[in-house]
Amino acid sequence: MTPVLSFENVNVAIADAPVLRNVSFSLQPGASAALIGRNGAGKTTTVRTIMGFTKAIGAVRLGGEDLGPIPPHRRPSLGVGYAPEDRRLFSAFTVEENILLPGRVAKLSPDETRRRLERAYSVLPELKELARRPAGSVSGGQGKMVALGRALMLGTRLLILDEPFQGLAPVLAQRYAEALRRLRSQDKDITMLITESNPKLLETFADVTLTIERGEIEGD
Amino acid sequence: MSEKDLMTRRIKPITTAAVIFFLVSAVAPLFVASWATLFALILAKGIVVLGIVLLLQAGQVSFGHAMFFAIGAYTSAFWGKYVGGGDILLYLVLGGISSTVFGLIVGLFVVRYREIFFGMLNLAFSMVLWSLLEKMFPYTNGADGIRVARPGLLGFVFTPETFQYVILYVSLLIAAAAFYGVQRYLESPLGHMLRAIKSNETRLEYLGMSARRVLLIGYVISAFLGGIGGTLVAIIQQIATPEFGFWTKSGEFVFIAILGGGAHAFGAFAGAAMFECVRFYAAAHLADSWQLILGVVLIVIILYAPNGLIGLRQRYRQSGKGGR
Amino acid sequence: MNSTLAILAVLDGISYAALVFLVSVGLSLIFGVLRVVNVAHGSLYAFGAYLAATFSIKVAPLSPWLTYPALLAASIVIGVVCGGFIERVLLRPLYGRDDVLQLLITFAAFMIMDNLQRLIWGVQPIFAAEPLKLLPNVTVFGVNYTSYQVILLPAVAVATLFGLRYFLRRTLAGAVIMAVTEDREASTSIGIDARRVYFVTFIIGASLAALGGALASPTTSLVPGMGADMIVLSFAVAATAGLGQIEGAALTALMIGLTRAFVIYLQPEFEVLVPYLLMVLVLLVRPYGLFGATQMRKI
Amino acid sequence: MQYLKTAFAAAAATAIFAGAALAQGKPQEIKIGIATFLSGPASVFGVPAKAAAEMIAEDLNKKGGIGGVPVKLSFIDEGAGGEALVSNYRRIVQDDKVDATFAAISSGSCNQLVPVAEDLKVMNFMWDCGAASILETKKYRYNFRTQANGTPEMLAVLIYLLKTKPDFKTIAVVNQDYAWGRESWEIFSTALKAMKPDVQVVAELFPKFGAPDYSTEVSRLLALRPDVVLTTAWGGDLDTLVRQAGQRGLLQQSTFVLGIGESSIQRLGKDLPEGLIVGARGDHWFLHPEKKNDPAFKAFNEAFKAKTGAWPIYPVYHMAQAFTALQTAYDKAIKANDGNWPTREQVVDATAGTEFATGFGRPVTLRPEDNQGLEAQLVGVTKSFPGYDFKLLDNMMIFDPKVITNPAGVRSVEWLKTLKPEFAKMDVPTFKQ
Repeated sequence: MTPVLSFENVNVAIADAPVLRNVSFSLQPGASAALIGRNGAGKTTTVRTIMGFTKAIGAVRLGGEDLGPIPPHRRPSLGVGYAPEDRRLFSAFTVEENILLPGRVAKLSPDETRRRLERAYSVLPELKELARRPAGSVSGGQGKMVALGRALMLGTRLLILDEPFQGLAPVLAQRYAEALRRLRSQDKDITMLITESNPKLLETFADVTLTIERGEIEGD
Repeated sequence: MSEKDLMTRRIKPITTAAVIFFLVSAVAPLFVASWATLFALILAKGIVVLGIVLLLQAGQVSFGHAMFFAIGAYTSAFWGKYVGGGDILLYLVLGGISSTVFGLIVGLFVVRYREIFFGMLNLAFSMVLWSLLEKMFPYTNGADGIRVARPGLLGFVFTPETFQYVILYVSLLIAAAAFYGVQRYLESPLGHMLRAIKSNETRLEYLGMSARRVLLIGYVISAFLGGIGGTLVAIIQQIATPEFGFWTKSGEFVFIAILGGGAHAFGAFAGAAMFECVRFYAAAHLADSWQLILGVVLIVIILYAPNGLIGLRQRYRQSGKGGR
Repeated sequence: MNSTLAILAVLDGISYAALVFLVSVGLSLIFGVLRVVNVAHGSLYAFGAYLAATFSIKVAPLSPWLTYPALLAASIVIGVVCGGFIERVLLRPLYGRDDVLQLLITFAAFMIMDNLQRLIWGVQPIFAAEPLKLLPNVTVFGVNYTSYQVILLPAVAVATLFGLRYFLRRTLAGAVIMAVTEDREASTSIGIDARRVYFVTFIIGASLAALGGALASPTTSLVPGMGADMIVLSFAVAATAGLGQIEGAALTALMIGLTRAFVIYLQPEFEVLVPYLLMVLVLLVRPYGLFGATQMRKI
Repeated sequence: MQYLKTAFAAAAATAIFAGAALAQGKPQEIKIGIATFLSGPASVFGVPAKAAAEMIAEDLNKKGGIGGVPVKLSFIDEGAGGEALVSNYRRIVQDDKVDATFAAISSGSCNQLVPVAEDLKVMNFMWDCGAASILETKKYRYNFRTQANGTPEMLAVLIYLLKTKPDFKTIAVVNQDYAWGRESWEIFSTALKAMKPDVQVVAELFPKFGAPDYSTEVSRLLALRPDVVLTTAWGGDLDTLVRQAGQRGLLQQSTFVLGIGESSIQRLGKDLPEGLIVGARGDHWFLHPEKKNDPAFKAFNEAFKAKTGAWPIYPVYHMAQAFTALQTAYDKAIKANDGNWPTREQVVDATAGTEFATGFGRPVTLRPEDNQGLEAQLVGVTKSFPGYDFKLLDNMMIFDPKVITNPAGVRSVEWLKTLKPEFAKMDVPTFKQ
């Protein structure tokens, strides 16, 4: 089967310093992958490379298609949802507007948009109460949920969550993990790539673990 | 190869170029009389731009640096108007002191900010100074400025013919000293810390250095250079006008720094020479299009030689070696 | 100063503020999205004014009312042609490079445009007051005002403010611009083409500058060098408000316009000083401007 | 020091060679360097003056030039900014070795260039700048002013006002904020205080040079209702002020005095109402009452109109004065030198005290004591006449420069303070259009 995501000998350097060295791995459809590594090991660079925010040498493929020639802003509409580490919500809009915006930009039909919003709410029911709140006013933990909801709007094939548990209170972390399980139970085919510095946290959830150290990845 | 070796290898030819440049400024005007003033102006402006280049090392761009230029110029002008008499050396000392003091006062405020906010606050200060120079007509003579009578040097009085060479060689001496001084400063630990503000300010703070203090030192030096340059230009031109402190003048200094290449102290002089020559000859031959020509030159440099004139040389060398 | 004079000063302040707002809001919008201080903004203002005058002198003999659409047409032409050119050809190759290069290239554009303006329209002052003369005067406490200046200009400014607000808050294109303003990378990661947004925003900002010039053209002589003063003034307004702050720019323009008018009545010597003194004082206390958000500081 | 000596020797040698060459015989051409505004707001004066210079030089060369030698012009832009102006001035003098310079329009440029000319020992005509102070504070050898200065210009306008509107009680001033605006008001107000001390000054407004908007100033004046409003603004600034004031009825409410408004009359066209008092910085008017039927004057005006599309304005005539002064001085020097070509110094000697006449107005004398030009002043009031789509001047008075110029050696302001109310009652001929 064609992997959803594959890296083939990917090298990334930032300001002449190598950050990713010869990284190769692949994820099958429906995989729940954990990318584990210390701070500065290259986790965020890996996911940013998928989104097209770095200059990479080597091939990154989505469903067999080389992402190289595809400009960053076209990648989400291929079914990639991305929740960055520090939430990065648009504070000028409400929570619901934040979630809807990717769909509006991708010009989804109203029916499709509604379906995807429902899906986000069913995975993250607490967002329904927050819908009308300005995104700038929600707490850090709620913000993580909103960022996940926003990623779900276009993330139908691949969902990338960068350090979702970072800085979450234990209760919220648990709720977040529950949301991920709900998503997994609803959608068997979606592929998830979650970065985390603490290997323990994702032990029970992830079926694939990739360990990254000094820019090199060892699969399992 | 360590970074340091690379640096010295890169710097050496440029230092040679600088020495050649200073020699040419010393000799060429002996053959073409009007070059005396032209080169004096180039050197004086180069001194100001040296200050801009210095701040560029810290990644900061001042869009109000003409204020120190104006302060230097007006110090001489006020002295001539209210005290009378004057000597090149005295003017330089006074201009240096006043711009340093102002640099310290303004610096205390602006070093708290970075990037666009740093530039903006500098601009705001300089525009206040400019409005005051324009509006305080009874004291500053408004837009027409104040004449600066031709001063002597150490008690000697010169004829106009001799004076243009006197001021040329004074400018040359100061320019060479300023160039050497700034080079030394940039190679010193303080200079390295200044660069660290651009690359990694937080790390600097981890090392227990106050980034603000490091920047303040650089800022005051740069203000001092601006004041000295302004004093020289006022003496050369025999006038100080509010235009010296207008935002377009500040823009011009940054323009020259980028034109020359902000990465090296010599860029200041290379840029000033290029700028003044283009303006001088464009104004001579195409009196109504000199701005257009300068603008196009700048665009070409920015788009195709991002490291300025100095960078051009390196680019040529790199392509010559065929490596990347 | 009695209350009559105070009211007169308010009227003068408002009409001045209206023009200043139009120009500075464009500058602010461009900075908000592209993070570029567009020094050529003043030249776009001047070009807008000159082209508007050219157009309205052409159409006035047909019907003087045609001069109004002529003003609008001129601003759009300048915005699209000059603004589009500056963004596409000059700025685009520089994204991701040092900020100062972007600023300097607009400085170069400013020098070129200043020169071109002289070559195209000459040096003699141009005056095209047709639109101003069409509207009647209004009398306040025995003092005549042109309704163009005390009614039309403020009305256009208010309409622009609310139009922009509506556009940015209620339309997809506006939402996209807002998103890029706030976070370029996050916008890209939800599928927004930031470059297109840059292009469109620059054209909108440039058109607003040109509109300011076009609307000013009936009230003033068009002379070489008119752009250089406008750019610092509008920059002072935008920076005092906080770069990227639209409503803030409106309030600051109003504040500067009113202060200036009162200063002319009371202490005319300090007229030029007002905006810059205000700018220094505000920036010393609030470097991100009166309405600027503190999170704009780069991490 | 060695360099210095060499430099000095080189300069001296060049000077000797140049001098020798001149003494030997006629040069190929007389080179004239002209500083004028080609950019910036003051190019409204500079560009027409440049056109005039080219026209005059062409005409002069057609007639054989000066003393049989053709003239060659080079221009430098006053608008290029301080350093560029001075370095280009030095270039044309030191490298191109021009024989004489005409510099400049703005008093600021004159302040910069006059000492340079004196240093470089090149004859310079201040052909248009009007600040009185330059020649009052120092005696120059090489610098001459080939026209009047601000003192007679303002005094003429004031006396015209006192003669035609003797009863006004209040006055306000709106001048551009730079040396000319300030100085002209100082001259005007000092003389006013001396000759009519009961007048109250209700507002002194000095908007920024190049200000795009005078709405607030206009409002304030509408509220203050002064009997007279004086402005010595020019160019785009004056146009804007007059139009904004006209639109809102201020021109109808107060008597406006446009100190140097002659240069804006054609541009303002229908926007300029009747009854405004207009000064001309000299006796300059393309329908000069004493010259309008003179064929040479008419031919010059027609030719200028054909070349530029507008009738000449005062800077054009000022440019003509500089050329005539130069020609007169050369002719005088050649004569004094027994028909041989004179040295530069001989020309400078001959220039002092010269009287010359362009034929476009009354003759001008260069006063030998301070090289100040004595030039008649024309002031009139605007009025519509058929056949012109702009206003013409009517009830023109032409003032004798010897009466209204301060004596040499006395500073303007000191002299103006000594004037008595009777001074304004002097006899001045009045001309209808």
